[in-house]
Amino acid sequence: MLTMAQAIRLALHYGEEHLGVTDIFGEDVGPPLGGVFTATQGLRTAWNSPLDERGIIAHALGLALAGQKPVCEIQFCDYIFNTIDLLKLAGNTHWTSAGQYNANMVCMTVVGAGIHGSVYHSHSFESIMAHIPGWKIVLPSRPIDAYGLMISALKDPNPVMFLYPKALIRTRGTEPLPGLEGLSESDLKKRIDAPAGRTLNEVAKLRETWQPQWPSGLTDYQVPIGQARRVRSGDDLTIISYARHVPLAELACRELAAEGISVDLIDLRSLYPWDRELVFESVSRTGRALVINEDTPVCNFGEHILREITEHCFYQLQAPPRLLAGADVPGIGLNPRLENASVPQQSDILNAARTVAQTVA
Amino acid sequence: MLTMAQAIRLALHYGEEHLGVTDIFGEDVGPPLGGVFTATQGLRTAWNSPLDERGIIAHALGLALAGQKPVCEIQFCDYIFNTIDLLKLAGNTHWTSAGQYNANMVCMTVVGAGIHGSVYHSHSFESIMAHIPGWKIVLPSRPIDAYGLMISALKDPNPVMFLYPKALIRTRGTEPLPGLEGLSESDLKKRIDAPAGRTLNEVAKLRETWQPQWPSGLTDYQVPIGQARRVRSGDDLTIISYARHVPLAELACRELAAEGISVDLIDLRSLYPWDRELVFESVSRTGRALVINEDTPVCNFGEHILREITEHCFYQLQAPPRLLAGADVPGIGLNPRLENASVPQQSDILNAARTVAQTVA
Amino acid sequence: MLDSDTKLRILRSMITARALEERLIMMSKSADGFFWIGGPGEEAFNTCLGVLARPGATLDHDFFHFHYRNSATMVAMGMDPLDAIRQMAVRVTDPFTGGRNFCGHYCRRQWNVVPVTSTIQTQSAVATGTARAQKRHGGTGITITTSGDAGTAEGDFTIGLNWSTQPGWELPILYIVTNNKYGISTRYSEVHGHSRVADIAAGFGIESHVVDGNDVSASYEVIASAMQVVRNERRPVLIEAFVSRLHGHSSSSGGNRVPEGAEVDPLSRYAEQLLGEGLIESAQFDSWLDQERQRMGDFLQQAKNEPHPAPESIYDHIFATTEPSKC
Amino acid sequence: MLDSDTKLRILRSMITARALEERLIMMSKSADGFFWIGGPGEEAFNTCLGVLARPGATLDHDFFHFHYRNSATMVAMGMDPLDAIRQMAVRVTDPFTGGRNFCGHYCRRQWNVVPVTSTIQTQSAVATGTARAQKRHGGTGITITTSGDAGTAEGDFTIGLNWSTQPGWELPILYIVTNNKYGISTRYSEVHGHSRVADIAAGFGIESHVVDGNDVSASYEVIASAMQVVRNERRPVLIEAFVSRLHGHSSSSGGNRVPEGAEVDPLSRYAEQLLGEGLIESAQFDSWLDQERQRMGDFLQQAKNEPHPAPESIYDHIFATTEPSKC
Ligand SMILES: Cc1ncc(C[n+]2csc(CCOP(=O)(O)OP(=O)(O)O)c2C)c(N)n1
Ligand SMILES: Cc1ncc(C[n+]2csc(CCOP(=O)(O)OP(=O)(O)O)c2C)c(N)n1
Ligand SMILES: [Mg+2]
Ligand SMILES: [Mg+2]
Repeated sequence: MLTMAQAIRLALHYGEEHLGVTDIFGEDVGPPLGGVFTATQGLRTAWNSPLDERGIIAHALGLALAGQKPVCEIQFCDYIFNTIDLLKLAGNTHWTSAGQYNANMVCMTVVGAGIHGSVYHSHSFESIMAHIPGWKIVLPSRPIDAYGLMISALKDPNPVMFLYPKALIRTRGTEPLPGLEGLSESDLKKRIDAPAGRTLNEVAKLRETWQPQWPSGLTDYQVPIGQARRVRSGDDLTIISYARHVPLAELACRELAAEGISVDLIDLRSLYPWDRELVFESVSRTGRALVINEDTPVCNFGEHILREITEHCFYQLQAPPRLLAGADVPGIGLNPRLENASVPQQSDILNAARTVAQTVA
Repeated sequence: MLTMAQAIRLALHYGEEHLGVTDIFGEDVGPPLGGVFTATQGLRTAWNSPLDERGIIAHALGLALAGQKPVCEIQFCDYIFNTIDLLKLAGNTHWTSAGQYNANMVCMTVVGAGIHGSVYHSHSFESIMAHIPGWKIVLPSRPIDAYGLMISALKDPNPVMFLYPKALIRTRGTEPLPGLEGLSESDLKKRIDAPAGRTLNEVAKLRETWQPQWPSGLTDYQVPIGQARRVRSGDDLTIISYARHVPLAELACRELAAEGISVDLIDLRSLYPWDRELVFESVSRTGRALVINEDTPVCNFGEHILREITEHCFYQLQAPPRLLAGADVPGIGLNPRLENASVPQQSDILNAARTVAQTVA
Repeated sequence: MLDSDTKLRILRSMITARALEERLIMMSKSADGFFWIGGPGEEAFNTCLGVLARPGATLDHDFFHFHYRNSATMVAMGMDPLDAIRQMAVRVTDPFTGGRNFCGHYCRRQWNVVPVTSTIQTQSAVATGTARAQKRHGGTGITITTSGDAGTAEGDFTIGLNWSTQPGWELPILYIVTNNKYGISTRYSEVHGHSRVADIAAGFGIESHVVDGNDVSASYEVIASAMQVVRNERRPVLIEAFVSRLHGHSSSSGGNRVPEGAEVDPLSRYAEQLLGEGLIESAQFDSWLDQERQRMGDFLQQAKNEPHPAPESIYDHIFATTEPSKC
Repeated sequence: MLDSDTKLRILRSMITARALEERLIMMSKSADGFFWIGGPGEEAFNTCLGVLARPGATLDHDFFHFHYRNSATMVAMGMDPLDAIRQMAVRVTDPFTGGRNFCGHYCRRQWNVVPVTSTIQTQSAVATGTARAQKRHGGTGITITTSGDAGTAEGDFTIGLNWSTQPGWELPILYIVTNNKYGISTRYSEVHGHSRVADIAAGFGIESHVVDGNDVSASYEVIASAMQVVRNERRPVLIEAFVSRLHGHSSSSGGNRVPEGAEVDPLSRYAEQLLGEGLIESAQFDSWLDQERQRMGDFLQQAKNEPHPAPESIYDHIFATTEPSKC
């Protein structure tokens, strides 16, 4: 099965060939590297930008205003925070122009901890991003969703923020990509992973002549923006999560099941808009809700979900709904003891789930 | 009684003379203008910066690292969004340096709608700001609180974001400033308001020789950061608000009282840290909570308060707690019909309060 | 050298622009509008820019990333001043923003006028995107961006310069800085160590010109020749134009009239020149100006009869539902 | 001209710095550390910088806003390499960040070394603040800031230049750009239209110098003379130093070794020079290097025996409770 990096690459390739993508750019996005996480290797329209996030977002907006379809990358979401004003501009372009222009662009960036990234390669961005009107926001936890959400993002005429969890980029999915069911892992790798080398010069040399062998059969398989996925069904507790904490929560659910707690686990996948119907239906049924993410807790996106849940499912709630989020600290420390204490771990999920599931008034 | 602009000016003057303030700077902050909202007129250490918000925040941080005590201004919070990365740096300086450095700085900026400010002079900033760890955040609704919070901010060794509501800058308070009880409005104006002129040249000329006559008797009156104010006491409903919506809510409370709904109205004044004790005490008693502000609703600071309320007062809640916030739109339209539909009005407050107060399970 | 027809056309366009600004200012003082910001004092330069520009809706046309003082350019490009008055009157008929944004915040897709944004100087960086599309497309369409002097202190100014000089991707951008020597109340000379903004462009290897923006002939010539370079050589050029700020920064800055005579009025100056050349007569000029003032008054009456946007329309145009038509 | 003592001091400091980097790289490949980034290839220039700098805790001392490749500067200023190894080993004894941040992210208040931030180039703008304090204070203390070449594309680079040239407030800043011709995988020449970063400084009226940063004598001289100008004339100067990047960008970038001989090794080059001058003998050099390598290995053993930070310590130092002591 393919990795998330491969899935994104394939979707972008499909976008270049079939959906009018004109530019895929950002720091080290073009050859020879093809992105620090390899997501843009071998793409026809990929190019390297100057080291300048403000320039990247502004340039993408300008391209969109000129009717192009750009995909820009911010190398780490940790470095997107100098562009919030520009993201706001992109988000208000359609509205402020009373419908004349749309900022038809996709911005992609990796989020979250889990790779010993220390203070500046562990940030989350979804909470601040969700506060910026005019954008749609997606955040897959599986390769197949990454593909389907990217296709949807490219088809959407609005600015879409494509976040993806850096800790899961190399994890292989368990679902085959529609159209590529016959292709083996190693075949795919041989076809679309750029050749490695021991030195940058060697890498550059090897890749100068390298051409990816894009598999045929790619489809416009979409995950509609706004549609969550029920990962597991259960009756005692609803866990709402996304990104890196979906697989973690899934593991926890197995353990909880053994303890007799049956969890309805929802992977949101889209954060704006998000799947209110599925969440409300579930919480109304279980009466108990736990939201899990790793962003810092004040004005956390989970608080938005919880506010909506409390408003809509108040009379069904049997225990205080809870947020399990990152610690309220200015950074993720590099030492693993610090990182583990700062973002929810398996044991934190189990404890929080037990608390919410077992509270009796 | 004095205005908020005067209160801030007096507090900054006190800071220059007694609290070691070394620099008060920003766009048009120095002479001749003394700030587009007059808050920095006549101050000894005030100077004009280049038109460059990133430079302003970075410079303030640098001054703080060198042991100075800077107060910088961003002319409108609408223009602070290109500096979020720098605000994050200021907020993590103490932590990342393991306690070696502190970013001993104050940043002030006006927030909110209410002056026909259109798309770019009506933004709120508290929700994104509250998501940035390492800062304290204050937001007064009255001149006296503005004074007391500014003194507290200047005494605090940490970065403090001093937000103030642009719609209330010229409103006179009803409480005299400690130490200035004897001074009449017109005397104060004569002493500390810079002379006006018909042209910029005239203004500049007049002010070249002008010196404020700072009143003696100023004290270090403080409003402790983190301490809310109970504006009215009541038993049926808790309204938690701040800034421009405090006086609006106060008016609404009178009307509600006439209808037989008695409201506990809390002006938070500090958003980080905020007064959890007072809020929880009140909501535990009333069983009903309404948070009012004008920021957009997704990842709104009110959702943070509501999440905490729901967690801590769950079993006392008698109705779904509610958020009355700005509309989820990319901007505030200039036409008053648009602005009024976008930020909570008096009638919205009444409706929301009635709903929360009268809901029965 | 400008021919007589063009001279007259420029003069009349300047008159219209001035009369429009006067009306907008009056509206900001009456109950007919709110905040005013605009370009009285920049008519000479900005009119020439509009006369020489090529508005339209394709990559072969020019793209405009304007400062908020470009009314004269819009007028010269053919804008009906009624539309600007509608915007000032915040009517739903404001074709630029539907009553949502301040005056001077133009946006017209048919002319490639992208939204004027209040965020100072972001346009310098955004402009590189439309220019890249034009560079790739070929042809002679260019991107034009204007800004004030103070705003060049923002990093976005040099970001634009840098992105438009990428090797192999030198971009067809005409950068214009209208230097009125002030940012609100702060003098250029107080916060800029370099006496010419143009010097900064030179550091990036960008050709630059300085011009007296109150001089129609000089402005016309420098714009025309710069445009020729940008159009044909597909590389950036910067013009720094020194202009007046006849009504101060805006309606809300302390003391907004400048003292009589303290700054050159480009309109009177040009009128006097054409009088001297015998191209117009004094009475003619006065009557043109009167007519335009009258017309703006009539437009206001018309705009006032047009509907306000509906409260619930705040939810319109948050998200587009279809792809935009291609350039 | 450097005297023999200084030459030997520089060489030995370079050896220490190299041995330290080698050890840090090894740690990034073993279980003893995580991500590595640092400065092998920059020892010649960075050591001279450290030798000439004046670390200390007052405004009369220099302030340092470092790039993440300044280990050699820290070593030359007297840093015990053990401290860098503690940081790489993420021990609580890491005196810079307490096991919180990456290697190379120094911070030492006693030396005015402000926190190295991962956010590329923000230091250029922040540096203006410490420099303003020094300008006001008087004396000869200066602010020194270093960065890479690619990072100069950020607006913050010119923001720094602009703020350090305000009329009457020209700031005592020594800007240093170590140009290794790459930002991670992207060649300087691919994304910069100006062949010298120094050209940009010139646009702001800032004196600038270009130097071969692999040449000790040239680097020493240009730093010494630039410092003299900055210290005494209280105005900014920029040095662009061309340096090598001997171990690629970092431990995590694809292909991080450069091919043998593709880039100048400043350490071997300097050793050969001093051999040629008869100042050292080959065996002496080898034994110094061996000793230092051995010492770094011992340091690692020591660091490994030191405690990890406690999980609950993440809540320490979020807010300061007392005012910092004044500079
Ligand atoms: C990013 C940003 N910061 C601050 C402001 C507030 N502001 C509006 S106009 C202005 C001065 C602009 O001066 P300049 O660039 O010289 O243009 P001018 O108005 O003189 O034409 C300022 C500070 C803004 N609109 N945007
Ligand atoms: C603002 C920001 N954007 C992106 C990055 C990711 N990043 C780390 S180092 C680097 C390249 C820096 O190149 P250069 O400035 O030349 O310094 P060098 O590493 O070559 O010394 C990038 C893109 C970052 N750390 N900060
Ligand atoms: Mg100006
Ligand atoms: Mg480099």
